[in-house]
Amino acid sequence: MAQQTLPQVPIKKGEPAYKLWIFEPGWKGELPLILNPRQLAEQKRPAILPGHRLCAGCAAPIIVKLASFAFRGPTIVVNATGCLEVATTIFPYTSWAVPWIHNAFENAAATASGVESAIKAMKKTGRLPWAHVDVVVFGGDGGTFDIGLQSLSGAAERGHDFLYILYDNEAYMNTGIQRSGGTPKFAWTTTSPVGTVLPGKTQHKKPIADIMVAHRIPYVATATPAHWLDLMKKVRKGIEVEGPAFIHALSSCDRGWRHDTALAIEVSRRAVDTCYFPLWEWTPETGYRLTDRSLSIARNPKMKQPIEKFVEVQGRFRHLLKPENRHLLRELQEWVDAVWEDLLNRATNAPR
Amino acid sequence: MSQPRGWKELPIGAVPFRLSTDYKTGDWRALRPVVDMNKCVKCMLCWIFCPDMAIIWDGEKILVNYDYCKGCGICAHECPVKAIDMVPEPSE
Amino acid sequence: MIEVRWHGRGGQGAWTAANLLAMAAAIDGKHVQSFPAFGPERSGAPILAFTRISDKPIDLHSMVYDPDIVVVLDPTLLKNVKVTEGLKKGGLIVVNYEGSPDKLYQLLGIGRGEYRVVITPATKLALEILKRPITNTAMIGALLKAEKLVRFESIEKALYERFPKPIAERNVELIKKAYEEAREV
Amino acid sequence: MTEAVTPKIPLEKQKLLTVNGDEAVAWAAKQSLVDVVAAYPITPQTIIVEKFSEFVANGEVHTEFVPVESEHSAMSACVGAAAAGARAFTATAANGLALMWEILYIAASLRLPIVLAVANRALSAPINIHCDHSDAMGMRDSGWVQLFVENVQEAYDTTIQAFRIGEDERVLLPVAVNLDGFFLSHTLENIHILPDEAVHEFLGGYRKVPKVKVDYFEEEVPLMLNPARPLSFGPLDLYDYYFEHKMHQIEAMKRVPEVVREVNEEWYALTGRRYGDGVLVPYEVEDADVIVTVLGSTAGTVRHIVKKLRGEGKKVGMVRIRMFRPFPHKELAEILKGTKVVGVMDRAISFGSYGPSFLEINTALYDLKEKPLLVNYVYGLGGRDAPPALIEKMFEELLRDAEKGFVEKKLRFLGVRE
Repeated sequence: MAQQTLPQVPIKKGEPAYKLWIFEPGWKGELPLILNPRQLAEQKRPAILPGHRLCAGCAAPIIVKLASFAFRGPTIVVNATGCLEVATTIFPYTSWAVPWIHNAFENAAATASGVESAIKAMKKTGRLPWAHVDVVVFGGDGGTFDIGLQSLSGAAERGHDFLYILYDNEAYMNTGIQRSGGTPKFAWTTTSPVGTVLPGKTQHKKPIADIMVAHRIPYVATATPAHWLDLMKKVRKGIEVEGPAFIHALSSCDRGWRHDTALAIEVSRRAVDTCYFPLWEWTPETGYRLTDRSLSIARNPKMKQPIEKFVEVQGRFRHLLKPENRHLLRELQEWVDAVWEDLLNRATNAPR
Repeated sequence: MSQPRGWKELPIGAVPFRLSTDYKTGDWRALRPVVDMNKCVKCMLCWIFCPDMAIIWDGEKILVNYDYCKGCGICAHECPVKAIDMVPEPSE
Repeated sequence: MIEVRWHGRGGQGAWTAANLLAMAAAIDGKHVQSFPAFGPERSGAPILAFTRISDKPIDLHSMVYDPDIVVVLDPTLLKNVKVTEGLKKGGLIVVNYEGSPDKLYQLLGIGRGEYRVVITPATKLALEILKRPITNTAMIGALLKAEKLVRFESIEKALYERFPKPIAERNVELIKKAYEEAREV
Repeated sequence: MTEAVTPKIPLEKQKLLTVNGDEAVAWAAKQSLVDVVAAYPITPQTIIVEKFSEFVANGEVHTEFVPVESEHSAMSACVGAAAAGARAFTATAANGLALMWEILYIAASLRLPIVLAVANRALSAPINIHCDHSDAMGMRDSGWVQLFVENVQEAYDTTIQAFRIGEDERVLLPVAVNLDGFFLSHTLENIHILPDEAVHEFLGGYRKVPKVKVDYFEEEVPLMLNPARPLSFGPLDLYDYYFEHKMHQIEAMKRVPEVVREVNEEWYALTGRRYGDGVLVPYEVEDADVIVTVLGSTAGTVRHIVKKLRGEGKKVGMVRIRMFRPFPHKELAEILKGTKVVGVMDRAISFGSYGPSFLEINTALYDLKEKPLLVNYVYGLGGRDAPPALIEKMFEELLRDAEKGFVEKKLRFLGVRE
């Protein structure tokens, strides 16, 4: 087996810097979930390879990388059409170190249903040379909130065993920053421009994770790449549960959100600190449970930052900072507060 | 890079035949991260957050694989001890 | 080739009767076709079904326009449906009917001697045996009395293939009874 | 054509079933060791999935049945399943097929030998549940092999053959088996089916995936989603490679007829049944002045009339086009050359043009030195029946055209009220 195309990067300890994920037939066991950063760097290699052509500073590959650190063994990745798909497989190159399929825009969950069913059928007939093969889907907000919602809902209802990771960059970034069901209110996009009459998008973001909770699938969570340990733990849980799991991961886009390329992690942190994007998980047994930073904020409300902190670093919200638009910012704050309060009421681990 | 292959030499099903590690994105970079190992506390956050898998931990120190680093600056921004500087690419 | 047209109302089992006859003929080694006049049928609406039986492979894939036999599952249809339409000269009409033959000829709008007419009190027999007014299998009994299209054992076999045993048993009984009571008028 | 042989499985060893076309297809899928069936109900296809669901409910198959929420997802799931190395099957009709359209192209381009049964039905609007071929003609450019069957027996036979054809390494394309809605889907006929093991043997057991060579593995690797040898399916392909990939499909299509013929002959040796050479089914064409071409179940009615007219000494014949994609231009021209008039029956129309098979046959005949006259009969839209009398009228018209030696109206509508 030769992988001549993998560069030999000098590594003294552990594994080479880049490798294909090879699970020979008969491979047994379970890859450990490593949470110590040093050990992680020495032992784990991402399922996404360098040389991909996503923009500098894009959060999507960080989410994929972190998620793949939590894979437990043989895994097939399904990708909806979108930035991630387009930029990681520009023929003749692929950035995927694991088996990967892109079918179309609106059907990632249906495609995953087929992959998962094939795995089951082959297992049943003794043709699957592994104890389990996991199926993980990556879809953007367009492919999840909008055009792909039907196929996602159908697959969730049918109970296929896969983890769907939504990387939500809050607009159709692949086609050039058009508004989606995931775009927040007042955000500028090319189809919700800030004009003399309209202040950007005029509708709020669709509560996609709550919609998935309403399906009462085994596991739903939110995550950001900034809260990387939280994200990895959630991915592992999502893979481990039997049946569909859904993770809504906020994925900043420096071009669409109009911020410096260095701020992908910073802006994700601010999204959580302002409670614009609270971190939680839900299972039918435990209900909503706040996690990581959001749990800390619930316990110590003083930590909660005003929405300006999230808005001020992003050009898409620039107009909200103008004095004449203070009322819009206030409206956004009220919306964030209301959603957060609602979540606090539902969260079983929030202080009463 | 050689001539693109003719159709008879391509695998069927349109599966890519090369890994993207053959495609060097390092020339997209305007600023390059430079790691000061004297300041580095080896927390690995740069390795964890690098979107281009361009940070390498060789067991002792942090290296940057400039073949792929696009110079986004996330590593420098996230470094808790400011051990990474973004410096202009030398123009040769 | 023999072509049979079945007249019934949605829910009375005309298509099932057409199928059972075809199944039995197939068991006898014949070539068969059976199909409904395709429409979004609803219970109660008048419907048609067809059976073709032949010693040779059947090429035709169109509906039946000039049948050799028509079978009428429900006498109330006679008022509104011209069941003799296209029926070949000297063809056979099998009707679920217990009134006077003269009245029947009048309802059919035909003269004596134009066609063979066979009747059986299918509704009465179905109510007796099945406790429901499902007349399709009874009409198969009457049809067999008039024309030996298939062997009785084959119909029996088809019934057992198609239905659970208790239902098949009662229908076999019904077919026998309807066969006995059928008469040419 | 080969000499008549005693089939490996003689008729008495084949089980007699009296089933409709949909059930016949379900039986074929059941015996074909299908791993994944993903389907959505639509008349007149529904009986296929209902029947198959019974097989699943009774544990008679190992198949994973995926009751998807739309036809789009049905084809999407089949793509996922086939890419994962499974044998996948689905069925649909009309609007459902139209909804699948986007993914049909993807299935073909990724070279996934999915089998799709289409119970042909008219497209809306107005909504109509009955037979015509406008649904199938909508997918003719999608890269699928398209076979049209004449009767219920052939629906069974062809569904099994479709897996063999699609999975053949020379082909590796998805295959659509078209059966006329209601005229076949809902019509009970006597058929003979093979023992399960004979079908398994004919198909070579479970699906086997082909191998491909990529630079990053030294050896050839299975073309599937394989954790042991990862490949990526469905990349972004720009102007530098897309055209080359289309050449793969173009070349694969060229190899289809030989495979269809081989499978047809092999099936004949096994069962005693074959359909012409598998591609075209001619009847009484040798010295015919008038030949009619036709797809699907109407062929039976046409043959019935050809027999009758031949009995009256009229020189008429017919060719049933069993394989519409790839279209057998040369072979058809070979049959049609020397005849006076060709009547092309189309149960579909390309609005603003002619019927789809007329366009093909026009192309096929262009290179002949002496071209027959050509008439297009569009008939049977929305399930309008084509009774023997109507077919006979068509032949009479064509015989008159043959006598006159010219054609006044090239596009004619058969059975429509003026």
